[in-house]
Amino acid sequence: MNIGAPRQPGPEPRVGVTPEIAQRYVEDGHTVQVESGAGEAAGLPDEAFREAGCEMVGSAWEADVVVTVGPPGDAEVSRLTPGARLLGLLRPLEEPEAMRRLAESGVTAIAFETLPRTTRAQSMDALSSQATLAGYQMVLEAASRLPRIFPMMVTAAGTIRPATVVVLGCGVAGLQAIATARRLGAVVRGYDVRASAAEQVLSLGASFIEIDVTPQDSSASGGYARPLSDGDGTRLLDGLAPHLAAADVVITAAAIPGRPAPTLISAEAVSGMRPGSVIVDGTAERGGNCVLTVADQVVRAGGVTVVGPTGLEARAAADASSTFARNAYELFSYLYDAEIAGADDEIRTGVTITRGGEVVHPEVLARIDAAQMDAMT
Amino acid sequence: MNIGAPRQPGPEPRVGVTPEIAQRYVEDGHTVQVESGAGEAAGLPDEAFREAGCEMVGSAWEADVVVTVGPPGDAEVSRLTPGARLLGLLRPLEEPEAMRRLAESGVTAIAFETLPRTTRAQSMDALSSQATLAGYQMVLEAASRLPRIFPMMVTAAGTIRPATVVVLGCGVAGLQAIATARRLGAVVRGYDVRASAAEQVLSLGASFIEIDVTPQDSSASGGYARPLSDGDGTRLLDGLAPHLAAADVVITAAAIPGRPAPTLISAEAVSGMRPGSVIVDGTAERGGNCVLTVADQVVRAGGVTVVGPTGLEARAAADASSTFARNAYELFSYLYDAEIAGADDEIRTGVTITRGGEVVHPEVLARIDAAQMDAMT
Amino acid sequence: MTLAVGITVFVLAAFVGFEVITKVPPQLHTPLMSGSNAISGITVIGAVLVAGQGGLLAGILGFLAVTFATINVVGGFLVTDRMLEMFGTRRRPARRNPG
Amino acid sequence: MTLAVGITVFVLAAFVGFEVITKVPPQLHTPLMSGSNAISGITVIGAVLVAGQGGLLAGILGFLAVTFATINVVGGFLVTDRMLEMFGTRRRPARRNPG
Amino acid sequence: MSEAASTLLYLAAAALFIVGLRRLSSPVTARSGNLMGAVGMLIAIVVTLLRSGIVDYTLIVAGLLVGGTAGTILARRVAMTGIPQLVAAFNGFGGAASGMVAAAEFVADGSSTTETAVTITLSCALGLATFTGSFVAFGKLQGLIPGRPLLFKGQMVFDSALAAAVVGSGIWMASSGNRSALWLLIALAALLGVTRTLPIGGADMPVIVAFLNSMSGLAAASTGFVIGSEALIISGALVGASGLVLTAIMSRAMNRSLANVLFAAFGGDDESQPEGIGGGPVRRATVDDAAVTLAYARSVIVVPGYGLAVSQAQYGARDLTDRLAGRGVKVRYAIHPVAGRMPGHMNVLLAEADVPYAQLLDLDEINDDFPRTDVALVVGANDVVNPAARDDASSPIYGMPILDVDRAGAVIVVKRSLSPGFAGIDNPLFYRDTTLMLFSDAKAALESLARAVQTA
Amino acid sequence: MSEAASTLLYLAAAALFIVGLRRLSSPVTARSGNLMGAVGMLIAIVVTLLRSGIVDYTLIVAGLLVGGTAGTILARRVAMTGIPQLVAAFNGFGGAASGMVAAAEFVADGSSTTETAVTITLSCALGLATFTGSFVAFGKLQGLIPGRPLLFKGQMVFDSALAAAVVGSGIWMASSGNRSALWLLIALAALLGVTRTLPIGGADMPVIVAFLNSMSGLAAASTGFVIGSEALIISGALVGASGLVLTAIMSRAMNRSLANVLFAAFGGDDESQPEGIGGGPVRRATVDDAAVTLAYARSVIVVPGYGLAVSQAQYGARDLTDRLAGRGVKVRYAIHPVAGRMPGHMNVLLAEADVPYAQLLDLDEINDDFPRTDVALVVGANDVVNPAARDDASSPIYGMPILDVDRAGAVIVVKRSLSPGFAGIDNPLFYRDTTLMLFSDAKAALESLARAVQTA
Ligand SMILES: NC(=O)c1ccc[n+]([C@@H]2O[C@H](COP(=O)([O-])OP(=O)(O)OC[C@H]3O[C@@H](n4cnc5c(N)ncnc54)[C@H](OP(=O)(O)O)[C@@H]3O)[C@@H](O)[C@H]2O)c1
Ligand SMILES: NC(=O)c1ccc[n+]([C@@H]2O[C@H](COP(=O)([O-])OP(=O)(O)OC[C@H]3O[C@@H](n4cnc5c(N)ncnc54)[C@H](OP(=O)(O)O)[C@@H]3O)[C@@H](O)[C@H]2O)c1
Ligand SMILES: NC(=O)c1ccc[n+]([C@@H]2O[C@H](COP(=O)([O-])OP(=O)(O)OC[C@H]3O[C@@H](n4cnc5c(N)ncnc54)[C@H](O)[C@@H]3O)[C@@H](O)[C@H]2O)c1
Ligand SMILES: NC(=O)c1ccc[n+]([C@@H]2O[C@H](COP(=O)([O-])OP(=O)(O)OC[C@H]3O[C@@H](n4cnc5c(N)ncnc54)[C@H](O)[C@@H]3O)[C@@H](O)[C@H]2O)c1
Repeated sequence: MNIGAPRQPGPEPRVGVTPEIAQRYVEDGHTVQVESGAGEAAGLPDEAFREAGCEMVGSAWEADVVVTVGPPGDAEVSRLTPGARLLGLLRPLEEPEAMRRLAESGVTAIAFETLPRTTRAQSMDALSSQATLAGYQMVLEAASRLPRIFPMMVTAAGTIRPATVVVLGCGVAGLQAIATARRLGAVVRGYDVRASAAEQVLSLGASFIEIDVTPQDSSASGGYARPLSDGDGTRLLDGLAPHLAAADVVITAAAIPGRPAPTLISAEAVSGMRPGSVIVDGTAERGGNCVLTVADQVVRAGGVTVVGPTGLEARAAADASSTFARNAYELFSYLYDAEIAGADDEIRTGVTITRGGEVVHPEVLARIDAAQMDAMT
Repeated sequence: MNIGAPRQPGPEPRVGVTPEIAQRYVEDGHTVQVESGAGEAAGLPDEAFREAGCEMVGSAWEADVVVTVGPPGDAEVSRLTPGARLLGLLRPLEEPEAMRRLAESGVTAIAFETLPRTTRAQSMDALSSQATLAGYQMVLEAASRLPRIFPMMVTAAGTIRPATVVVLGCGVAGLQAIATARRLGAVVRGYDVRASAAEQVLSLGASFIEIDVTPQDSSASGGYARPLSDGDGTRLLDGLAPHLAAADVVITAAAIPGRPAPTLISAEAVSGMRPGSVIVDGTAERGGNCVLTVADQVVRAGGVTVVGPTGLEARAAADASSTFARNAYELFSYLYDAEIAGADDEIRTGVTITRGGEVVHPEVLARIDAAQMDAMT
Repeated sequence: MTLAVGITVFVLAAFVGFEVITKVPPQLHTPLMSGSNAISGITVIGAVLVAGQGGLLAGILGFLAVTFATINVVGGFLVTDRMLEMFGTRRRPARRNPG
Repeated sequence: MTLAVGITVFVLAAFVGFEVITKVPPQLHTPLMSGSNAISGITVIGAVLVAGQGGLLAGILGFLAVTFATINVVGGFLVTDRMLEMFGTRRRPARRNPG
Repeated sequence: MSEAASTLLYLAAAALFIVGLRRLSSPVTARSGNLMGAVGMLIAIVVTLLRSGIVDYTLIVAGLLVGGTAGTILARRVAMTGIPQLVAAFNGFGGAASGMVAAAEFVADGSSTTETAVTITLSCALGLATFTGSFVAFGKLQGLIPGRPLLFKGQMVFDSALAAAVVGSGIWMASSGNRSALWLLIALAALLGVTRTLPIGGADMPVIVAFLNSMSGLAAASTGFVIGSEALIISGALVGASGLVLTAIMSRAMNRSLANVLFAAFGGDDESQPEGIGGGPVRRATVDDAAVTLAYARSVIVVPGYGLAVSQAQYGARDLTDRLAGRGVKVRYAIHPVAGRMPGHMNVLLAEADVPYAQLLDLDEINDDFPRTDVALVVGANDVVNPAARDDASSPIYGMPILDVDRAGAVIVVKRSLSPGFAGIDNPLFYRDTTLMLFSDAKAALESLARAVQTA
Repeated sequence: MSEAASTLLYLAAAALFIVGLRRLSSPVTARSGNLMGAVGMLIAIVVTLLRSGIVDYTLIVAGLLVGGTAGTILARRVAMTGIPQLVAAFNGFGGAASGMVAAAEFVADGSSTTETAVTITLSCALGLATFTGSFVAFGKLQGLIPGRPLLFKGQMVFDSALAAAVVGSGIWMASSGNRSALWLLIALAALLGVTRTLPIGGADMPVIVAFLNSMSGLAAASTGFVIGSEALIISGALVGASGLVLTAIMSRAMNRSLANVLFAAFGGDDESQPEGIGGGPVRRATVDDAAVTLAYARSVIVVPGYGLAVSQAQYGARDLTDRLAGRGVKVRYAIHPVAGRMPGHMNVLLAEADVPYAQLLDLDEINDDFPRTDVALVVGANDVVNPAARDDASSPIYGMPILDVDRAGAVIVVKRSLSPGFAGIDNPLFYRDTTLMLFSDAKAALESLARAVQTA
């Protein structure tokens, strides 16, 4: 097949195929078309692609299989060939309408976001690989903004106490943030609604904040969390407040797939925090875990700095591209093999959003229906 | 005495007295005047100073003892009372002319830069305390700019190899950079001309780059390095180049007091580096260890990013202020006690630049003379 | 030898036996057992005395006893040695490895 | 008791003595020395026999021997106990300390 | 030879036994220790042959030749795997010999004093019970008799009655001097040896053989009293006592008490073997077993998993591998891409303990090395070493790459139980022949292993 | 009492001695071990008193009363610091008693057989040499005799001649049965005891006392042969052998061989004590000494310095403190602001080894705790614990705040030599009475300490 790696629209520096991975496609008997300059921002010059056996083209959106990172804009969708496969982080649950349009243009859309979180599927799990990098970057962001340093230091000019970092939402990103902050020497506490998160937080040498709320079956649902009831939500906010007041840095990464990020930090909680402290909200794109978060802006509330950086995973563009490309390769190969074998399984049904001109993913369909109901009433 | 902590001119966020230290001055029987808003940028509201027993004033430059962080501008100098003492990082060797002007205005200028580097004097050593913070910040700067992450990670999406960090100049800042980069998981190599630096680098778990240049008596001179001969300089450049080519991050902090920073990275060496790699030059203010460095600008050379951030120590303004204030307190108290005892010692002669209307520090005097010679010829 | 002296000797030897084996690594359990088993074949000297003193029934018993005890002694030491030999080839002198 | 048996007993007891002391921590060197010193006062039983058998010179020697040996025995055990007592108060039961 | 000289030479032999035994308990000196024992034995035999009182050498020489030849052949021929049963058999012969000497003494002289009566009874009873018991053990080890505990209802009562009957026949023999009493005594003791050994499980046989060894030593000592031989008393007491200590050490190594081993089949077995979903039997290792396996390996690969993180065992791991490396063992860590619960989980931990990067290898780099590796040490990992992912197409994790630890010479798995990992599926690795399970918290296990490796 | 009964009771006493001795070698059981020894002794004495053959109890009772009272008073009254010399004195009395018993036997019966002659000679020689040797040791320990080696030219020859003369007078005594020979023998042996002990240095006295103890045991055993008492033979052999082992252990703890201790004053002393700039003598510790000091402390403060960083000993430090904490010792780290070579150097290292922040205290927080701390363990630090900075106004670092480790109950300093630190000045701490110097690379030292603490 002909695999295409287009240059991403917007500020996205990542690319869906790296020279290393391109070589594997080629070894598997495919051809790879890379849009000229697609890898530049990730430190991958055209030269490297060419050496790996890729064809450098003016536009790669016309290929049989298009590996994109983020969702394509309208302009890009129009360049896709009907019958082509589009692989990427397509935001199917957030933008079900866009999926309908993809279906209409006859494209088979394959989204990483709806991959089941099984052991077998981990090598294809781009959410995890990118979240890992985001978690690391959140800590760098916080450390750069904090007017203090993270580690404890006993020096001739006095003792600098270690910074206290609170991490809310200990999924992949949160756990990596915990690990990174610990490495830098901070005292770290983590919180998550999932019961199994406690052990995971402890396994990184951090402590866990115990708050007595029982989420609605939150460990289930393919490894993703579920929302809390209203009462529990308030209790959670209240329970977290004293921990936030004692923190120098708060990093949030609590999310529920396909829904706005749960609110974990109220304006009052922020005003109770120490002057100089920093909140890095990793969920700004989904509305933020902190009510004051504004995506990509620095908000100052009292002495507290609240930032909601987006595109965190893209900062380490080289590593982000190489891990993403590897995930895409694994997913593509898996589906390709399954297709040849005529097999249909959990993974394939999970990731396939549109096929044969139709939206086929039940959850996306449900969202489209819900949106239509909303529009009608 | 009346101690004054003025608001700093320019973008300087640090302040020379913190509430904690103000309390000590007060306990010692002094009064402390703090300029309103002086601590704001370091997260120290006026309220906190007031609680610590300070008098909040509109201008603190008129006090008996003025604790400044950086050198005062002309406007500030004119506000100083004759006979007053001015304590701070005054850049006496870099700006001997300014010292002459301070002497003329009858101010006793006391500079941290010329403090002898003895064990006894360490609690007063503001260069060290600030360099420590700068070393930490250099690593954060590099990590944020690198399109890769520092630690090794074996993940389902491939193995991310650890970043290689080379630190040139392993004084206080360089050593702290080594420690911080190691904490983040990088593979770190250090280089310094001082022979004793090798053991120090190893003591932090990093490896040392051996290059056969013998600096002119470089361990002597009160703990500071001396320049290299020309031949050695070139040999050094050549010797470092292969190590730079293998690095993802280069952090430089090589300095010789009162002189421009030695050149350690040539343009060719930069062009030999990997695309995507980052050079953080901590000596931009003194001309930089890398020839491409431009202070406070991001220079891209090939795929390499060269940054020369200034004011690094000021980034952790809270910790920087508290350690600086502690150093200043220790120095002031030491001099005050010595004055009462009528004693004159190494520390006192070391730091006193001007006294009784004269420049008294021999090295500064020598520079003034040299400048006048230059001007005459 | 009086009984009291015999008991004295027995008790002292038992003390030695208790003390002599302190902390045996598990891989030596079998060889050690086998080796001490061979020593328990010391009864061969009693058997020799019995077999040598004449008399039919005693003679038969003595002959059997000598035979049995000798199997125990000879076989025991040999098989122990075989075990330890095998063990010796697996063990190399410990050398220091930096880092 | 024949000499040979005496030697047997001596050798076995010596083996026990060699084996019984394995690895003594240094703080027990003095108490152990003092305790075993008290045991060497066992010669008191010989002294008692000598002192009790009559005769002038033997009597004097015997009396002295009993006195000396008793000093060794009584003083030895008591002083050892004093040492160990002091040691005991310093030692508390080990308890687990988290972290 | 004078009485005194022979006594002293016997003493020299005994001294050689003592020193030999002591040397046998350390790997470095063991072989010379065995040799010293053999030399001691030679001295003892030669001295005996030279003693006055021997009227006829024929039977002696015949016995020595037959026994020596048989012993040599048996010891040479046996396969390595057959050694435990051979030791059991040898031991049985020794016990029988002691009993026979005592019996012959009775036949020749009768039981003159109470003392003689008691010691002859003891010798015969201990000797014959050892004889039959050892051969039951032999049968179990050789697979001739089923390894599982064989017992019948009321056996405890039966055995007690049997023991009482042995004592009774001893009293009868002493009081009457009747030979029939002797034969009865012998028969009953032999029967007791059988009934007391059959109920003991095959896995416990090594402990039982050690115990029977101790008994044959006591039989020899008792025979020493019968024939008035200090050499026998000393050597017998030595073997009796050291054998008992060894028995205790061995049962402790199995986490059992001696009483538990001897009577386990009767009382409730308080030790519950953890059962996996698959339910098969597993080979359970003690820390000492595992330590020796590691310490004497040429190369070891450590596979860390989530359990290592949970118990924060990274420092213990590093300590262990440092010490192994110090012994000259080649040590590496194999990092599986999804080990732990977040990407890079193992890296974070091992970096914390400053395990050198050079020792960390990822799956692709190390997987081919397992067949050339002596021991794979799996610490709190489960799914990532599950061969089902490779071999069993019906497994939900089929197709996931795994670390091929099962291809290493031996596998030691440290985890707390047989419960499954994240994927919730059973792991056939645990039930393999080459796998030793060390059930323990990872941190505790690694710390004890590090200590044990030091002294192994 | 029958002969057999008394023999068995003596055996019981000997068994109590054996078990008692064994228990004495572990801190936990030592006190009960001593008690067992005392009970054994009581049994032996009572059995002896009840034996036939005693015609007159007057002298016996008198001796027991006088000796018992004297022993009790001495043992009660002595100050703790006087115990070593008291033990030496007791030992001397024991040796003398053995010699006297043998002498009395000679006086009463003469030397009937070669055997008796040899054993009487041995008893007298060993007993009297022990007597005088012990009192010389007493004098040295008590400070009555100078502690330094006292010897004259040609002493080695003189001593050898003396020893030969002892043997000669023994032969004379045996052949002639002449009492004068006995007195000569005794006099010569007593003299030999003095001349062999005087040349040994005061610091080696504990080893010598242990050696003399072993000799008094042998004297008792030899007396046992003289009077035909198994109890004496067993107990004497026991003490003789265990005393010898103990002597060897003690000299090993001092890094010396026994021969080196005994003859060091004659040969060249091959052991060169490192000399500081100050040149004073230092107290040098072995790892075992240090480990015991730490293991039995209530509270320990670790002071890390640049040397810890240089040798990368942070993991060893943590391992050691973890194990100490596991034994219930309160452990903290005192971080001096300028320890190491860059601000926060120690923090970086200790964080790397994951030492809990709660255990790290800075100078201001911990300095007042040193007087309440049993042991301060200084690892590769020097300037930051130099009391000259506090006490000596002429010191270049005068006025720098230091960690007051010298105020702790004991200080253990781990460094490679007495060479100075960064500031280049000597450190009076090293020469203090309460300071033990453990000369070693920090990493090696901490790792061995961690191991040793485990078994202490
Ligand atoms: N790496 C990632 O990014 C990621 C993310 C999410 C999920 N996962 C999944 O997690 C799994 C990782 O595999 P794995 O082999 O590392 O772990 P695993 O399969 O979950 O097995 C861990 C084992 O550790 C044992 N354990 C737990 N606590 C222990 C303790 N204190 N001491 C000793 N053992 C302990 C448990 O057995 P006992 O209870 O018997 O002790 C368990 O069987 C994979 O299935 C992977 O897909 C990975
Ligand atoms: N913290 C800072 O910012 C900074 C910066 C520059 C200078 N300084 C100065 O550095 C000094 C720090 O004091 P400190 O007490 O930490 O260090 P120090 O006074 O320099 O003493 C360190 C000691 O460690 C020993 N050592 C070196 N390597 C060792 C090894 N492998 N194993 C065991 N011991 C070893 C050395 O003795 P041996 O050779 O006998 O082993 C030395 O005496 C102060 O004088 C301070 O002023 C500090
Ligand atoms: N293949 C796999 O097995 C696999 C791969 C990656 C992640 N996972 C697991 O999936 C889970 C989620 O990972 P993720 O990073 O994608 O999660 P995510 O980005 O969807 O959510 C981040 C975290 O937010 C938490 N959260 C949701 N609501 C919250 C609230 N109100 N308060 C606090 N926390 C809240 C969630 O529990 C989750 O841990 C984790 O258990 C992770 O280990 C499994
Ligand atoms: N009180 C004290 O004792 C004390 C306090 C702080 C620092 N120090 C010591 O002072 C020394 C310098 O510390 P600093 O941070 O102020 O130094 P600095 O900022 O003056 O210089 C930084 C480093 O650059 C190095 N350098 C100079 N020319 C070089 C070249 N051509 N190539 C490579 N490296 C070169 C110097 O050797 C020095 O280590 C260090 O030894 C430090 O440990 C001592």
